[in-house]
Amino acid sequence: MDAFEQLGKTFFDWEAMVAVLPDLLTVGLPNTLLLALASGIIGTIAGMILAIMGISRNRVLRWIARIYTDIFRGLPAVVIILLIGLGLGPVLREITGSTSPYPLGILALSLIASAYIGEIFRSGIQSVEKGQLEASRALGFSYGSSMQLVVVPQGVRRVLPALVNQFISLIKESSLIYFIGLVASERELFRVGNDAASNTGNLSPLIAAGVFYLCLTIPLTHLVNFIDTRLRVGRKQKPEPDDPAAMIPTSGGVRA
Amino acid sequence: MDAFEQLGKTFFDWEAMVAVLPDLLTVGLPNTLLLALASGIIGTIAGMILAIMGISRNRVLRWIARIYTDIFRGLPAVVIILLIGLGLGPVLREITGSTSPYPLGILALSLIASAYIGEIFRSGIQSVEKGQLEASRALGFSYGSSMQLVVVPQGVRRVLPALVNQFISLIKESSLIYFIGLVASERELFRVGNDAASNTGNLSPLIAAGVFYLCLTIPLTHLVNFIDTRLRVGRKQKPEPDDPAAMIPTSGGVRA
Amino acid sequence: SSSEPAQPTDALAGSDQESLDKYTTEDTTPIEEIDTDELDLITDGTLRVGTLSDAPPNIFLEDGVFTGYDNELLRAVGDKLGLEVEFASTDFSALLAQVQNKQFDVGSSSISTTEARRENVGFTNGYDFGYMAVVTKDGSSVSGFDSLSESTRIGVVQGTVQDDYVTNTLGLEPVRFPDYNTVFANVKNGQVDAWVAPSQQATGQVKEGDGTTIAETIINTENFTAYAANSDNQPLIDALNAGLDAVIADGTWTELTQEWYPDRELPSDWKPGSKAVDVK
Amino acid sequence: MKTIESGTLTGKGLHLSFGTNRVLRGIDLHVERGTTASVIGPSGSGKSTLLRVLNRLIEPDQGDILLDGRSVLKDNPDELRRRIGMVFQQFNLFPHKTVLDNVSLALRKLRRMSAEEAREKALAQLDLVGLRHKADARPGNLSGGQQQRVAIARALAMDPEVMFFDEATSALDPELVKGVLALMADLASAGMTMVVVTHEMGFSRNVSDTVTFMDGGVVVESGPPASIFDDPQTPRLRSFLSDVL
Amino acid sequence: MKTIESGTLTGKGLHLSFGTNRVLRGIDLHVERGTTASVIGPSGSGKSTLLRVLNRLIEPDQGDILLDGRSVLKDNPDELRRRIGMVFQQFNLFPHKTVLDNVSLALRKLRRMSAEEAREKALAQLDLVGLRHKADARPGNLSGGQQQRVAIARALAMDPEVMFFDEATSALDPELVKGVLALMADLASAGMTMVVVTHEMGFSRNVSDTVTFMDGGVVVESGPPASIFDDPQTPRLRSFLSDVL
Ligand SMILES: Nc1ncnc2c1ncn2[C@@H]1O[C@H](COP(=O)(O)OP(=O)(O)OP(=O)(O)O)[C@@H](O)[C@H]1O
Ligand SMILES: Nc1ncnc2c1ncn2[C@@H]1O[C@H](COP(=O)(O)OP(=O)(O)OP(=O)(O)O)[C@@H](O)[C@H]1O
Ligand SMILES: [Mg+2]
Ligand SMILES: [Mg+2]
Repeated sequence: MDAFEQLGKTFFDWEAMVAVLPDLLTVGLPNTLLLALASGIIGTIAGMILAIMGISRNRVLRWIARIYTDIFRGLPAVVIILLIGLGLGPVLREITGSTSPYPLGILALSLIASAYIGEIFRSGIQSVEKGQLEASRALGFSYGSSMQLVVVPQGVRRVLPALVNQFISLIKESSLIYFIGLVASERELFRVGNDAASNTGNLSPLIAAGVFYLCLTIPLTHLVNFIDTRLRVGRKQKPEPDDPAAMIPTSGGVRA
Repeated sequence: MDAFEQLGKTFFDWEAMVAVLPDLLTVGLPNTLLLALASGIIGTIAGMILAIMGISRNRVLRWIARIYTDIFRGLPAVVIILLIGLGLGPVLREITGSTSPYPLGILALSLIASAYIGEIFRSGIQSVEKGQLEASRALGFSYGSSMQLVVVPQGVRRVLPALVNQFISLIKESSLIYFIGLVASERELFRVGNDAASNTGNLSPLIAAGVFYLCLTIPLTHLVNFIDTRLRVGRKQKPEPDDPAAMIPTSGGVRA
Repeated sequence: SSSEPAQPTDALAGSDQESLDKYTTEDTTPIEEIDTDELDLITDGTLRVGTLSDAPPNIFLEDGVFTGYDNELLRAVGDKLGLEVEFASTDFSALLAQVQNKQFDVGSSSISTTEARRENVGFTNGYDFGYMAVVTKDGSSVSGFDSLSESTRIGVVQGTVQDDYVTNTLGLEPVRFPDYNTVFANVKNGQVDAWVAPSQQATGQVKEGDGTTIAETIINTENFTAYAANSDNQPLIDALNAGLDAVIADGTWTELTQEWYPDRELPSDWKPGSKAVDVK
Repeated sequence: MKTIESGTLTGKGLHLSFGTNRVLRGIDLHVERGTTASVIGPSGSGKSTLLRVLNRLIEPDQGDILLDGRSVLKDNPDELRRRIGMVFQQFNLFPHKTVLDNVSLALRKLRRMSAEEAREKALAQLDLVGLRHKADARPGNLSGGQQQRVAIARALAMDPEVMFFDEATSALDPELVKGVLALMADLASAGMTMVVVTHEMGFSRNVSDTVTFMDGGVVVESGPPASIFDDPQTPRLRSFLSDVL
Repeated sequence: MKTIESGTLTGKGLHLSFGTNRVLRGIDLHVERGTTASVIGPSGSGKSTLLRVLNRLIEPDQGDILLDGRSVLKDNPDELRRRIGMVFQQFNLFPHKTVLDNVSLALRKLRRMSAEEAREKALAQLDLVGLRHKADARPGNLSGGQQQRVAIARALAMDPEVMFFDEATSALDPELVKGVLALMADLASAGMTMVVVTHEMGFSRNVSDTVTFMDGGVVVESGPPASIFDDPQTPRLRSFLSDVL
């Protein structure tokens, strides 16, 4: 067998791929989605809190947010997952009696995601024109209400593409929770592919898992680009028959 | 030993940390830096080419860039590293006689990084005001010269923070090249810590490796924030005694 | 660890259980005297076992069930003790810490019982020993263990008995891989010259016409393999030792060994379990 | 426009520095109930900062602010700002809310009106600026002139005692300027107390009751339009007028 | 300013659509050598698009463009643009380059001058607009008026035969407008052929030789300033003038 053929068989063995399909579909895919979605949602909420702490006028809150972010973005994900898994595992077991690794895995992924998402939100919020806060305060809204009603909602909209990118990372990072220990039915896409590869000595199942990832990530990437373009170009303006000025292209309009 | 104390010993065993320090310093750190720097540089060059393809007026080039990006951002890094390592390993060996995993690992990391960096550059270049291209073309520069002299240099400057963030990811992702197989002296930070943890059953060496990562990533994160703030606020303007208008704050100045 | 590198040709040098294995117990508590309520298990009546899912034939996952020689033997031990056995897979680098921190009751992963590991976690008596093969490409210059040298690129899976053997016994520096499939793929495409593999793994992987050969198989009884348990949980270690002796005494061990390792002979100078038990 | 009940505003000896930059250096300004004061001066002279200090968007370093003769520096600044409407050069409408929501937001959240009540009042206010039919549009889909009229409606909805305008027409296309200036003149003649920072010398001369010329953070000259425009006393004002007229 | 050698520019029946939006619908424009044509009209009427079509930043769908009587549509458009200088509302200086580099870039790269030669020429050009002392500054550190003067110097450095100005003073603070307009008037009187899109009716009336009023992509009226401003023929022009004057 020549090297090229050998490579083809190692990576593109159809039978091996088809054999792993059922597990990928019924075990890996739902678990990957569950992990990414759950930690995406929790990470977004926590990230929002972090962002608000990060731009707060209270120096202590800003510092806490800063240190949290530095640590959870700076450490390799595996280290965090192990720390959470081993550190909180017994506590969780004591309280709930559950030995499922999912709560801990989701917690660890959420902590990591929140550090990134916090930075995304913070930069989005800081990119909102100062005039918006000023206008809101001039109406008589307090700083807090102004942030909540006017600034934050706009900042969040702007960072949607970055958020979706973060979610794509989560999909791929979710495979790391196997460090906490998974029973067979708890494995996500990568692990299912990896185990099948181990049993057959053929890497094709990994490629099959890779294709599943692509099916999740590529549509999301295009969603990002779509949102991004739409945010950049702006909502299509309707011509205004009663007012010629409404036909100014967005790029020529007044932007602070 | 109670659970808490045990946890302390597992994660914060000073002796185990000190024992792994020499390896981390003399083997892990230089290797991590080598991998991240080499693939950062190659990835930046390739990313620039991708970005230029991505905004090119040639539909075929745009599509190639799009597909490349989708695949290399969408697949888990491990899959790409395995494909490159096993697929190109024999070719490289034939040509150079070398069996070092580094050229292959750096190539794989560069391919992944280039897909992300390409998108970063593309969005940076697209964020440059249309007026800049128009002004350059109005002077008589061709589209290509205008991009090269005027648009791209500005776009690149804007995305410096995103680039540094990407470099931070590379530092952490470089640990994945152990899928290609490493001899002891080729191991990077994470692997050194991980091996020590495997060989002793104590996780403190991993924490020690984590601290090394923090020492690399935290200063970089702060560099990002510094660049970011500076780009946002703009270069400090000198007051111009001969012209009162020069004292307009940046935010009030004319910005397209 | 600092064990003196032996001559490469003398693979069995130093594999003398009398002097090296000071940890094997003289005897065990009779199995009837084990009170499973005293074992301080995570869930009463269930052994939660941390294992790997990707290292056949010792430990792997097949049709959604954790199996392999080590795990099947552990199931038999559990039966003797009247305990359910429940498996979950993890990464080897984390496994021992997870056992010591009671995320798992037992670690089952052909763990080689080195001094360094004993400082952090407890072990049962041995149930297996190193039985390994050198896998090469057809026509390779490597013809067996004695042709391994400084200039050979030897692939091993990181943290396994084979890693320990090549590194500490042969005194050579192996190329470490995360799992068996990557190392085997690297043998096939020539990135490594030889793979020091678990013998059964080698037999399972090497197939007619795939361009690879098993050049030699040998036995190494240094640093036998054992199950890991929390070092402070002596009742659990005692119970596992008792169960192990029981499955050795009633022939289950021999049966399983023959089932999983059909061509392997038990070395004359090594036996599993406590010093008191006779292999049936 | 019906007559509006309105208050007297006084700033006394106002000082403000940004770091070492002394932007306001002792400003006095008195705006009698129902009159319009315009503030003119070169870029960077501190006009915008003065407005922001007067409604306590920025707290003055020194000096006092009186509304109807009573110092307001001890009050809750949010309360003060509800009594002073403000219109900005860049409109600063909330782009994520409809025109109606822009106008009714403060009514609902600060005046605690019911949704229905706030809606009624906001629509009435939009009627006043001729944009009731745009109630459901987004600000981004309006012309600059329309946006600025919405911004005025938004400020008026809170029934302010004083209105501030900070170069309200500077960002508008030339043919849209007149409409907004006309609306401001209407407001003035309806009896609103107004402080208008502007570069529109025509408006300053024709509509305002007093004109204040600022430069370098001080009031250089102040008086009725006729004396300021036709009889400038200082070289600084003369040179400024020669540049902009 | 010394007399400038300059060319005659003609646009004939120019059409341009963006998708279904017919922005130019048959525009004729003739600018005699050494004269200044101003183009006025409401926002969105197609004024900027007309300039961009005339120097082929956008290729017309239909029609012809003549320079000194010769059609230039077959030429290399980059070559054409070197013969036509253009100044924009937003200045569009290159922020990453110094003032000197902004002016000398095209000289070095397109005229292939040596660094020294280009520097000399650029400095001379900056002298002309009174900003030689800012040669090493970054555009971001200049006032709007200074930036616009640099932009004019940049365009002039290429010795264009025609100069286009697209609302060159609209983004400037009021007290900076005069300086730029004066510079443009100087250019005009030195014999430069110019097309000036402007909202400054004073400039249009006093400096330009012909005035073209556009609306909805067509030329509604065109003629000498006196007839356009004092004797508008169409209701559209009358209503426009009443808005902006
Ligand atoms: N938030 C701020 N921080 C620091 N300095 C500021 C701030 N706002 C304004 N300044 C400075 O205060 C001075 C006056 O600015 P201000 O905006 O009040 O001038 P202005 O008269 O309104 O000018 P313009 O006509 O350009 O609007 C300027 O020197 C400006 O740089
Ligand atoms: N690149 C473009 N793509 C699509 N439509 C455009 C583009 N540029 C301009 N338009 C449209 O062409 C029409 C005329 O625009 P143009 O900028 O030429 O007007 P203008 O007279 O210069 O207006 P203003 O005074 O606001 O600068 C507008 O309806 C605008 O929306
Ligand atoms: Mg101002
Ligand atoms: Mg225009």
